[in-house]
Amino acid sequence: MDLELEDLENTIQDDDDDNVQLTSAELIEMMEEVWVNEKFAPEILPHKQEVVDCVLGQISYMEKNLETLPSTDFKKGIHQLEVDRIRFLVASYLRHRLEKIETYVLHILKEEEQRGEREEELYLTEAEQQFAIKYKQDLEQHFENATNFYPGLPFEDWKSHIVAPNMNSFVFLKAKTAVEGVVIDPSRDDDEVADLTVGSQMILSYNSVTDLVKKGDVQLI
Amino acid sequence: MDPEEVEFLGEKQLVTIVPLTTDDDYLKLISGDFGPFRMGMPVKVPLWVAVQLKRQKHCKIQPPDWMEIETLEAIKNEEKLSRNFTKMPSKFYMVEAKQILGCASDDISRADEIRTIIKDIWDIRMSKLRSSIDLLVRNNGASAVVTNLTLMEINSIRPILPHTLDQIRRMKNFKPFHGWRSQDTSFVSDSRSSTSFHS
Amino acid sequence: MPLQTSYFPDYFSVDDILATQEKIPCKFIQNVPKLGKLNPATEDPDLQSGTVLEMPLWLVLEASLMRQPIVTADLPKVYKDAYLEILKADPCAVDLHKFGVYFYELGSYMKQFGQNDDIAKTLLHTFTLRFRQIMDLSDNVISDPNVIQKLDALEKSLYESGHDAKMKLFSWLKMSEIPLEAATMVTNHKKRKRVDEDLF
Amino acid sequence: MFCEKAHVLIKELSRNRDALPPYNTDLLNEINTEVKQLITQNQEDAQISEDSRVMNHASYLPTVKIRHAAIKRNIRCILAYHYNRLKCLRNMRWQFGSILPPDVKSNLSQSEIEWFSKYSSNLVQYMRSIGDEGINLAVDLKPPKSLYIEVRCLTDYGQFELNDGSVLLLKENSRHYLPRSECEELIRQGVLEHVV
Repeated sequence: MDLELEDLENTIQDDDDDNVQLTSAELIEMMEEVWVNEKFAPEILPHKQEVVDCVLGQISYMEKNLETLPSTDFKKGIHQLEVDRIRFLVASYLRHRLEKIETYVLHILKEEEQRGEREEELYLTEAEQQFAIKYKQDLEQHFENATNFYPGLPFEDWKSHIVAPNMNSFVFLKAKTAVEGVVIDPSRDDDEVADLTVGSQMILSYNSVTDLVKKGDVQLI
Repeated sequence: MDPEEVEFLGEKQLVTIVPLTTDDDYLKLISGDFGPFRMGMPVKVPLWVAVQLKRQKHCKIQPPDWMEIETLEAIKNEEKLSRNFTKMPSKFYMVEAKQILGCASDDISRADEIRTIIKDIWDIRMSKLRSSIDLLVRNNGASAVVTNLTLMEINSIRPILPHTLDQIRRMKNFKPFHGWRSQDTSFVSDSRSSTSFHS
Repeated sequence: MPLQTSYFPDYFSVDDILATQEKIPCKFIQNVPKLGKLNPATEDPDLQSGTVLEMPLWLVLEASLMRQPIVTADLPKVYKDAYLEILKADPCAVDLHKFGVYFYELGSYMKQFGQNDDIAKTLLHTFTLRFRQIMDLSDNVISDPNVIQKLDALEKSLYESGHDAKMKLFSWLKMSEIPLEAATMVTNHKKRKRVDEDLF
Repeated sequence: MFCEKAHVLIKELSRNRDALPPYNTDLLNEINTEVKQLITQNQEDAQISEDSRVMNHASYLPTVKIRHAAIKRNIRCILAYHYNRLKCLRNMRWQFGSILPPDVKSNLSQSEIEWFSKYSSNLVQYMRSIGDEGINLAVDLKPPKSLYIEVRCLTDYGQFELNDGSVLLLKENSRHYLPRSECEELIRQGVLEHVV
């Protein structure tokens, strides 16, 4: 009857932030935020592989434990449903990323390469990077097949008009920390600014808060 | 975002249940520990757990404090009188109302009346929302504070409001996606570009 | 699951290609030998300077926005003062679809032809005043197809995404559980199959 | 006028935003022919234009420029046609799975069939790499509400084995109470219908 969850390490190490200790509840909370941010940000966000891996680890640990639980226990169904809920969260998050990778493949690979050159943090996981490269190759091959009726045809116009996300898309957000002087429309000269108090919600252009989203100061909603 | 996804986020809200059986073990979910479950002793669990237990007749659900006629009438009146949006007692009031009234109306007195008032509050807020949006769009607004809106309300104006503001912005600073002008120069300087197709 | 973005044209955008296919009047200011066939009104093998023709926007853009323009563009009549006045007076009463399927998009391109910004202002004015109508329309569960027909392509896409969200909310409010559904492509596929079979 | 066939091609796309009509080989061939002609004509005239600069004759430059614009436009339409069909095909991978119904497949070009199978294996490879044991992203499309759901069978599907080893017979109009996770794919494929 006992689920032996005592053995489950209820804290997970996050080696990014100087060994911040997270409870599994906080981890799931974080996964939810990561999911919603990815859902609403027009661009692909820096990957959260550590979070995903931890969450998946929790799921398989739980599933293993569940095998030992008799199906007469009313708790078993609840545990299973929770596992399904969390799996949905992860799958949906990864699907959103794949879709952006496919849609903006050239743009994303180019930016990723530049980040590499500048030795900045990369946005794609290794597996996503591989997927993206393969996707680009297959697309190019298909285009080549479509235009090889005339050798040397200048069909590369599409590469000088790369499909890129609209960074000015409007988004809803909630401030997690107080931020002063958010420039409402960075692409224009008027310096209209907004101050965000903790918990306040706004709609504005994603461009105004790109960095704040990545830093975690604001949460897209 | 689909309403079910908003609901998904709202289902982690804690609600109080009264177990009908006793089980001294904690329910140790990945998202937290809940329990113990002692017959007749109120205990807080996530909404989605409460709904499962209620369906299996393991508990009664105690409605949240605000889910009560007088409180709701007061909220409704204030919402009617106020020009701005008032703060709702729960940021997922619609999700909680739908789920709790949906599966546990036998645990709640005057459930039908409660349902009606909540729907009234929602309708008042929606019509206010539409007027504010219209004003924002007419003023070609570039931002708006929506602090007291709940997630389901925000979601109800998505994507139409963000998309409309996107388009207003595009119309203000229209740049065709093609860089027509720059293309020309390269062409003129190389009148043979069309002859150099052969690889 | 699809990425929900508002209209933002790119190289592959079907709507941008269709919008730039709209014809606009222009005048040739250079002789263009051998291309007389562009002018259906003449047998002349060459296109003479001074010829006035209607050509698709994409070609006019290419031929006018260069150092030595081949053509100068003129405004289609719906972007001229008389029509703009109608829009300024009561934008909500106008059948915009009749003004042009891609009225806003085409109008935005018209800015390229160095006119004053009256067109731009009128487009924005029209769009923002007609917004309420589009929002209300998308909020109805059943909408009047006659009204929808009076929208331009951009308005229609806004209406559709708004209406789609409304329908989802509506069924969420109504139902205790949202059913899992067959993939839309699967149902479309089945429908088509049935249509095909009916032919025999 | 130039590019009229290309325009027809794009209108065909526009009419079928969520479907894949037969790959329009004939129309594409006609467009390809137009492009080839334009290129040939331009090569001739660009040469003359070059010579005439010296001899001060009427210039073919405007002619060449206009034809060049038409070539680019045709290519844009050809690529947009292929690109948007791929997007549709991609959605089919997510909805039908890796095996397409034969009548969908018969509407595809050889290159599209090849692309589909490459996309499919790229996707599978990616999904396998996630976590320790991989994760199937084509299921769990909606937030789960309950473990079991009631379904009605829409066709005579035959035997269906559940994870616990039990086997049941899916007959047209039969009703079953099944684990949601195990019948989600059959629902998406239109074999079962979720009864609410």
